[in-house]
Amino acid sequence: MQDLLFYVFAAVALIAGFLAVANPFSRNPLASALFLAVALVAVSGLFVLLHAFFLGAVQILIYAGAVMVLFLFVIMLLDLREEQKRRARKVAAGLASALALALAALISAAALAGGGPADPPALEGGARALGRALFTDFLLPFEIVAVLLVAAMVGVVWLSRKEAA
Amino acid sequence: MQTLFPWLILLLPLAAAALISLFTRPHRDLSARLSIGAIVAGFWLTLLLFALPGAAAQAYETRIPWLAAGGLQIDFGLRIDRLSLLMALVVTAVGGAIHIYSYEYMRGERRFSTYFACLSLFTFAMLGVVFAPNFVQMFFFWELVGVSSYLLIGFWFERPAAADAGLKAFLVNRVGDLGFLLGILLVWSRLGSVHFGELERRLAENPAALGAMATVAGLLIFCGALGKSAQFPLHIWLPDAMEGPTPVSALIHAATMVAAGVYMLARVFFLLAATPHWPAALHFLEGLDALEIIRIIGLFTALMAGLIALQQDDIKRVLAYSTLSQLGYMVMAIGLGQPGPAMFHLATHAGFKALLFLGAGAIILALHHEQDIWRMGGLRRAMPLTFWTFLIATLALCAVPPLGGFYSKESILAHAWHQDKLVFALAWCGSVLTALYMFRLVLVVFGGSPRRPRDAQPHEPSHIATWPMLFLAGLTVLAGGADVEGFLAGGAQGTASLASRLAGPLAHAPFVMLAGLAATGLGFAMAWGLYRGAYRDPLPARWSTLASALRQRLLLDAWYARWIGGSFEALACLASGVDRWIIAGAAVRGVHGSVELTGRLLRLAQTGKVSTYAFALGCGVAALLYWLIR
Amino acid sequence: MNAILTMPEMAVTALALGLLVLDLWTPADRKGDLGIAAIGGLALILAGSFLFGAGAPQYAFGGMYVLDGMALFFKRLMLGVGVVALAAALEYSKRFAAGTAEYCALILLAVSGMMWAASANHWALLFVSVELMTVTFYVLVSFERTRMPSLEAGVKYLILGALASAFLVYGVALVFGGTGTLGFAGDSGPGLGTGSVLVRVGLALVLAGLGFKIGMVPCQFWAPDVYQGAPAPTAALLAAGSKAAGFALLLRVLLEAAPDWALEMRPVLMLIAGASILYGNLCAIPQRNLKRLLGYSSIAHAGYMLLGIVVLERAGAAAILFYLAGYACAVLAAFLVAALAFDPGEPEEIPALAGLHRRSPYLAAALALSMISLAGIPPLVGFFGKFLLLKGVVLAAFDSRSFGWLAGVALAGIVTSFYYYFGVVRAIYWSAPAAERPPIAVSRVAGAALGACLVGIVAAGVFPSPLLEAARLAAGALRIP
Amino acid sequence: MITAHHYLAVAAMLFGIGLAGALTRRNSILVLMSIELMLNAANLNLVAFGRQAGWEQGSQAALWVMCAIAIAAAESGVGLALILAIYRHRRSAHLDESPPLKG
Repeated sequence: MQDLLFYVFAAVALIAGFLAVANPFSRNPLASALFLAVALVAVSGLFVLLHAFFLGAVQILIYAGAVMVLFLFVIMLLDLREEQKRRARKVAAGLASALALALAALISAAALAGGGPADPPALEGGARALGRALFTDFLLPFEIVAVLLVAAMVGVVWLSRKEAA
Repeated sequence: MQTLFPWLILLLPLAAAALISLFTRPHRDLSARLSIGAIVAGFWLTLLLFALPGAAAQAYETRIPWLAAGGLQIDFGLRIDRLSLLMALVVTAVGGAIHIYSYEYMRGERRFSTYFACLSLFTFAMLGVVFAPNFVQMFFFWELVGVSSYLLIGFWFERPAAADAGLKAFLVNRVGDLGFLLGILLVWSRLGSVHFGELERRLAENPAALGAMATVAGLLIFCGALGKSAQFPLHIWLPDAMEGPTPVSALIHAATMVAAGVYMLARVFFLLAATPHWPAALHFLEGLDALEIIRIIGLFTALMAGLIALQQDDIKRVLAYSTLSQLGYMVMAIGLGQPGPAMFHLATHAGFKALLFLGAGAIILALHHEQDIWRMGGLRRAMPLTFWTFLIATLALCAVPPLGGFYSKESILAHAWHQDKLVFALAWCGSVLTALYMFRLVLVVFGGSPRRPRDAQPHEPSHIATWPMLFLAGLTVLAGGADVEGFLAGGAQGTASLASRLAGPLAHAPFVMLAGLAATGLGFAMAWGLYRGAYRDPLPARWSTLASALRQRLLLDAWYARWIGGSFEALACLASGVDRWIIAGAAVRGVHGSVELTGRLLRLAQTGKVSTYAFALGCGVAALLYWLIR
Repeated sequence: MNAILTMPEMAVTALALGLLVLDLWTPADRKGDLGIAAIGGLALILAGSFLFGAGAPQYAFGGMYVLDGMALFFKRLMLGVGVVALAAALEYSKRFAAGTAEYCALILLAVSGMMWAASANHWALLFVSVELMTVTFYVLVSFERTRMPSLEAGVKYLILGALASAFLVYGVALVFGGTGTLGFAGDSGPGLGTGSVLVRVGLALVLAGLGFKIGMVPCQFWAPDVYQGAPAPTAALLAAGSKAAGFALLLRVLLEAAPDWALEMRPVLMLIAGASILYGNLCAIPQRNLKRLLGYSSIAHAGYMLLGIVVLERAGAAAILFYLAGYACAVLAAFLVAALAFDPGEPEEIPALAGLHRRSPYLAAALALSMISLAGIPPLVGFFGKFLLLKGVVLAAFDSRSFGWLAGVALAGIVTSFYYYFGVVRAIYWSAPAAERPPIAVSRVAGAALGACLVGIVAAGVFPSPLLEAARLAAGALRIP
Repeated sequence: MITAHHYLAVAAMLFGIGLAGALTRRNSILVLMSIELMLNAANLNLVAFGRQAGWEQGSQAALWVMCAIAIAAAESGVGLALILAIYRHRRSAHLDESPPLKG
């Protein structure tokens, strides 16, 4: 059952991801954004299969929820009909895709060569262990991320404010 | 006293420069007095040091710790020995005369005070090179000499030619200096010290200490002298540096900057003379040693510059090429393994070449900044004092006894005769050339009838300018009596009687002396035949190809501009052309160097497009990963 | 827990947040005072950082955070850079109608990010501190939102930066897979077993991510565009601070955590160093924009500093620290002048500098000095840094021929760089201005900051001992196995 | 039997797709979305490795992923604000349109 679910989620994530970045049927950015949301949900399914339940929830809440809504909002705010007419230059696109493929192959070759135990131990503890780690050693990165969010907020407010004069 | 005086000699010019630029800039007279006072005081202090009992007898050092971190320990100190004292005397005596002369020459200049501040800064830097006890300190002052000469040569920066000449001098020197720096690093990493005395001791203990890098290190250090002393192929900056005020030319070309290279070679002679050894990669050069290469370069420079000087029409350029030629002799003497004669020639040359430049300055001033020798003529009557001092200097340069130049040059030629007959023969040809171009200059400028506009009434400069000229003329006459070589060799002074020294060349090497005199006579006869009463140069009519080649400086400059794209000669030429290219946007004008072109090609990669950048980044990462996994 | 060790960073962060809060109650005409307060506060923190002695390394947060001599050196450097950048920002922010407080607060946050990075001893702290710095820089680069070049530079920096971050995260994931821990070497965990192919590939991706911060080939493309488009104070902070943080992390990762891997990668690192030197210097020659020229030269300087890494010794690391401090002084001075000498909206063209010595002799002298120091001419500080870096390479050349080539390339690069640095000097002093322009008034704060940089350039060049000793001590704290 | 290798392969492919998108698309919003995909691939890697490494290290990996998600959100927030600001000037979210900064 778990094996089957893995294949389903993996296939959905890859196909939706592909359609998000290179949709042969529609060049509408809205469609891309929706496919990306699907891919993100599928990844969260993979997280759950890896017993990272809390992360699965966070992925859906923050990524598929908040971030994608932001994307959709901006896409609809900007009038992007003009964008759809443009065609990507074929040669450049082909070269870039070949490069991406090569990099992916190199990375997966490395990842698969350095194997681990075939039967992974279960991830125990769940949210309780996470919470304990979060408020001991990991407190520092967590707080820095909080500061980072403040900085990003200040920046976003400044950048999107209309000029007074 | 022995420690205080050298510090004073070194620091007085610095104090003068600082005082002038900080406080006395509006007071022109006071500024000049400060600057002149500093160097004259330095001159007297140097003389006192000579006179102090035992001061000159043995080398000593005074130092304060400057840099100490980890294994690195460098002191800031002064090394006082016969070599540095002699050089300091030359710098302060000739430099002092030029300072005083400047007071008259630059009278009408708007930035009079600034000029003297630069002059003092330059003197400070030069004295720093002279007294430096280690490589690092020497390199510091070496660069400071470069910077302050840049300020002086480009002093009239409103003229584009002056600005470009200053930049060219600076940049060409940097090329040589980088070799010098690499040489210092090599020596340091091999011998573990930068201190001259310590290096000499370590090399004496273990002559093979430099290992396979011995010859390379010597040649890299020679690169520094190549730039500063304007030897082929880095000689191209010196003639252009004539764009500076004439006293600056005198200072830079006679006594100080160009002499620094020869002085440095004499200082580190023990490194050059180390056992020759090449690294495996340069095995095909086995058999050549550093001194041999230095000798060849010096000789070539001497001949080349002498030839080019034959066909120059600008009075200062003739003198510039003559300087190049004489520097070639000095470097050749070093290459013959004889730093003593090289320093002797440096000292005498400093005096008479400065005198020639001051005379040229007086003429230029009298003719309202006319520098073309074919528009002078007949100045013998109008400016008798200038004529006689110029003639004395010319005779000294052509090695006529009993003037100073005779003894120093004969000494070099004699050593050449003993070691290598071919070198001697070529150097002898150089002597003929020297006499030819110098007497050409004298005959055209002072002889014949005036060829200038009628209304011009040239007259002697005021006595503030003539006193330094007389002083230098006196030095030139008397220098023959000085036993510089014996002094440098460490012998007690006054062992040989004056008379026996004066007749020395005749006693030691009569053939060489007679040959040298014959060369001078031959050159003089040729000049007399060709140029007496001439109104224009007869050579272009007779041998047009040769003359035009010489006029275009053997095409060397053009060749540089064309082919050695990476050299700064090309880049300096390019600067304006490239600017025009960018402004015009299209047409490619002028020559471009390969560096410029590569820069331009690389810029094509910088398209301004994020996708290109991201693609290149991805390619880089992919290459990195492939290298790791393969 | 030892959280007290993080006091300097915490104080900088608190200062930034306090500034944002105070901004709410400050009337528009008093915003400048906030900037002064920020400068004062940062200077106080800098002074306070000298209360920490550089003794044995101390750890906090389970070994995630380390305070040793090197971290302390970098923190002081970054605090100093921050003070000067704030002074520039105070002057420059007159160009944006409001936003002084936001700009200053963001600079402070970026500085705090760099300081965290200097103490990172764990991939998580490395990642979040780098991101704090980078995300803040996205905003700082595009802060002049009415000027298109600033926005364009921002979007370029953002996209390439995000791409580099993605490489970095992926690399860390692979390293984690290979070692099973997120800690570096040292007391917090076992050293990275660098035999595994996962770790080796992961580290290569991390190198690409960090290489973006220092602007080395092949991650260098953003530098000229961003330096040109960004506001001058931002560019100053990028050049002096962001590069320093990148080098702090590279030193930790390459020399401390993964020395075996660095040894294996040495040929590639040498290639990267040589390519960076050549690329930066060659491309800088035809430039006419001062900030763009500095962008290219920053690539070349990254290459010079990599020379200190390829020798894989403490002496090389010390040379890098010395060089970074000298580079910071010179480049900060140059960008300060770029912020002051040009009118708002005017592109920073070099020919427009003509006659600067008449408009403001102080600015002209400062820019000339900084150019000469960048070119590496004694007795200024730039010379000594290059001298130390080259010395390491020349020493290594005795063992391996390829180091000889590297030294040759570095020298060729230095020679080439004279040409364009002196082009700037010539433009200042030796070219006729197209039109007479009014003198420039330099405010007291900016003048003092510029003076501090100049004192650094000259003093550390003439008396290099104290700085050299500090750099050597700091590099001594590196735990090179 | 599904092993860690399966997850790693999926992650690598996802990374490749994201990279291809980031390199080929000219619309800046789509480039940002592609980079999100790359970050997700890295996160998936971390979680897969974390499961191997045992629960203590695994929870560290999970926390890392949480930080990464938050940072990615902040990054896209700033990115979108920038795109909006540019759109106000140029009426386009397209990259590489006659860039003034080049050469």
